[in-house]
Amino acid sequence: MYFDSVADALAMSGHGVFVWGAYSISFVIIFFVLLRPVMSIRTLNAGIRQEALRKQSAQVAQQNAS
Amino acid sequence: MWRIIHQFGSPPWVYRFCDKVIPWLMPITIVALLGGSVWGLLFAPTDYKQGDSYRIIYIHVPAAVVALAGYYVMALAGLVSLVWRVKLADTAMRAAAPIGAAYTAIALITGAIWGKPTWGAWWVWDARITSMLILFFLYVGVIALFEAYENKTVAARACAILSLVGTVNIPIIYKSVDWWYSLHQPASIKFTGSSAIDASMLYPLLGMIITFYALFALLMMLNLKQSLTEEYAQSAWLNKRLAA
Amino acid sequence: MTEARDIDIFRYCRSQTVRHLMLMVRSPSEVVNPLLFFLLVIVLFPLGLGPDPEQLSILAPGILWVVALLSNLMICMRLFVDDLEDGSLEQLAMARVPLSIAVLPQLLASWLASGLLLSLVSPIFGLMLGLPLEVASVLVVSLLMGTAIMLLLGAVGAALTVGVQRGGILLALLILPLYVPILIAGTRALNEALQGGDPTVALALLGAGVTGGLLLAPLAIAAGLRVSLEL
Amino acid sequence: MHPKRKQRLIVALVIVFLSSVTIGLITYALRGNINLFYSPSEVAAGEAPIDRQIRVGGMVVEGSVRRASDRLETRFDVTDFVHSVTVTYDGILPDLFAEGEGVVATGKLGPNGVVTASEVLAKHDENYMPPEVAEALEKASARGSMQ
Repeated sequence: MYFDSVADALAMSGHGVFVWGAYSISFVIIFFVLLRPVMSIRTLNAGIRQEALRKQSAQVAQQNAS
Repeated sequence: MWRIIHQFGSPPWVYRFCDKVIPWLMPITIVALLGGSVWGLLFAPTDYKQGDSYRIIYIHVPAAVVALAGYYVMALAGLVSLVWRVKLADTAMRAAAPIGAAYTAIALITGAIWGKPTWGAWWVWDARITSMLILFFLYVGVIALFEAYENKTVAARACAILSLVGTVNIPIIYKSVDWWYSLHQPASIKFTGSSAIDASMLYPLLGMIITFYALFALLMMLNLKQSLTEEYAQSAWLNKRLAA
Repeated sequence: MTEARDIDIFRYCRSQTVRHLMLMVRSPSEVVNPLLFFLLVIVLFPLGLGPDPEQLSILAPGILWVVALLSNLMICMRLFVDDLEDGSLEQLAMARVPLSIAVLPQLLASWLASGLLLSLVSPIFGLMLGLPLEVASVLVVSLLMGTAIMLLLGAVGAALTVGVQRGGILLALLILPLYVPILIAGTRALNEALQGGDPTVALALLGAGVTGGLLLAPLAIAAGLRVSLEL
Repeated sequence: MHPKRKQRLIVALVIVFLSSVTIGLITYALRGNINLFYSPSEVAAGEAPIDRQIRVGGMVVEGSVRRASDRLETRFDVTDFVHSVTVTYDGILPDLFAEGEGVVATGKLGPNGVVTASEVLAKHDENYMPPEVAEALEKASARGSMQ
C-alpha cells in the first residue's frame, strides 16, 4: 500500500472527500445500470416460466377432461 | 464471413452468446473494477503536483473515453439498422444509449469533483467539459426520442437518424467549443513517443480503461438479453431455453 | 408514365415556394408571432438586468443570439405539423420529386418569413440593447446565416418528432445541443466586431455551416419524414 | 439536352458548388487566428490586441509573485521561456497556482504591456509522476545543466 495507515488513505492529504466521493458516486451509478437489466431479466424470466407452467397445466387439464 | 454476420443478425444465436458470456464476464469485470480501483486508490503513487486528488483519473478518464466510443457504437448500430434493416441493430442501439448516458454522467460528475481541488472551481465552461455535457444531452435525446414513439420499429429508425446527425455534429461541437475556451490538459497517454504519465500510474490507468470497456460490453449484453427476453417472450426457442 | 416523370423540379420548387408564402400571408400570425416573441423577450432583459447601457451592450450579442435561437425553435415546432394533419406531407413524399428536394420550398418559405425578417429588423433590437450601429451589418449577416443553419438543423428534429404527441419539449431536447456551434460562432462574430477585431473568420464558419447544411440536412430531413410517415 | 438530364446536371453542379464553397470557407476559417489564446512571445511581439478580452497562458516565473500587502492584488510574470509578460490579478488564486506552474489568465492587455486579469486558472499539465520520480528528474536535469 502506498499509504502508511488507513487514516492516511482515508484523508488523502486533505483531498479524501473528493477522491472517495468521486469513486462512491461512480460506483453507485455503475451499480444501478448493472442492476436494472439483471433485475428486469429475472422478473421477465419468472413471468415466462409461469406462463409456460400455466399452459402446461391447462394442457394437462384438457387431456384429463377428454 | 457472411455466416458470422448472419449469426449476429439472429436473435437466438445472440441470446445464447450473451447467456454464455455473461456468467463469466460479470464476475471478471466486477473483480477488475474493484481491483483497479483499489490499485488506483491505495497502491498507485501520489502525483508530484496534484497530490492525491489525481486518483480520480482512474475513474474519470476511462469513463470519458468509453462514453465517447459508446456514441460511435450507437451510431454504427444505427447505420446498420438503417441500411440493412437488421432488427438486432435496433436493439443494440437502444442498449447502448443508457450505458453511454451513465458513463457520460460519471465522467461529468467525477470531472466536477476533480476540478474543485485542481482548478479551483466545480464547473468551468471548458471545451471538453462542455462537449461532454452536450454528449450527455445527445444520449438523453436518443433515449427520449425512443420513448416518445409508440411503434418501436419506427422509434429505432428515428433514433438511428438522430444518432447519425449527432455523429456529424460531435467533432464540430468539440472543435467549436475548443475554439471558444479551453483549459483541459493535453492527452497524457500517447501511442507514439513516450507517455507523459509515469509507468507506475499508467498501468492502473490502462487497466481501468480496459475494465471500463469490458463493463460496457457486459452492460450491452445484459441490456441486449433483457430486450430479447422482452421481445421474444412468446417465441418457442426462448421458452425451450428457459425450460431447460 | 415517362411524361409524368419529366416534372421540372425547378418549376415545382418555385410554385411550391410561392404556395407556402401565400399560405403564410393568409395566416400572418405565424409570421408575426415569432417576431413578437423575439421583441418581447428582448424587452424583458433590460427590465431584468437594469438599464445600464454599458452592461447591456456586453450581454447584447449573447441575448440576441439566444433569443433568435429560441424563436427559431418556435418556428421549427410548427414546421411540418399542419402538413401532416391535412395530408399534404404524405402527398409530398409520394410526389415524383425526391423528398429531399421537395422539402426545400417549404424551408425556403419559412426562412424568408422568419429568419430573413428577423435578421433585417435585428439592428433595431440591437439598438435597444445598446449595440452601436457600426456592428449592425455583422449582426444582420451573421443572423441571416445563423437562422438558415438553425432552420435546416431544426427541420431535421421537426421531421423526426412531427408524428409524436407533444413533441415540443422533445424537439428542444434534440435540437438545442446541436445549436451550440452556431451560437458560439454567431456571438463570436458579434463580439469580434464589437471589440474591433476581425469577424470574417466566424462569419466564414457560419457560411460553411449554411452550405454544408444545405448539402446534408435535406437528406436527413427526408429520412426523418419517411420515418414519421411510417413509409 | 434532354430536360431530365439537364435537371440532373444542374443538381450535380449545385452539389459540387456547395461542397467546394463549404471546403473553401472552412480552410479560410482555419487559416485565420481563431483562438484568442496568446503566448507571452506573441504578446511581446505585439500580436495580441490591446484593450480587449484575451487569454494568456504559460508558466509562472519563479520568484516573480508579489502580493500587495493591503489588497488582494497579486502581480506575477508568465513566461514561455522566451519572453514573459506581467499579469495583475485582483482576487483569490486557485490552490494549484504556484511559481513554476502553468496558468491561464483571462483579461485585458493594457498599452503598458501588463495584463489585467479578470480570471486566473491553474492549468495542470499532462505530466503525471510520483514525487520521487519528479525529484529524480529534477536532479538529473540539474546535473545535466552543470556539466
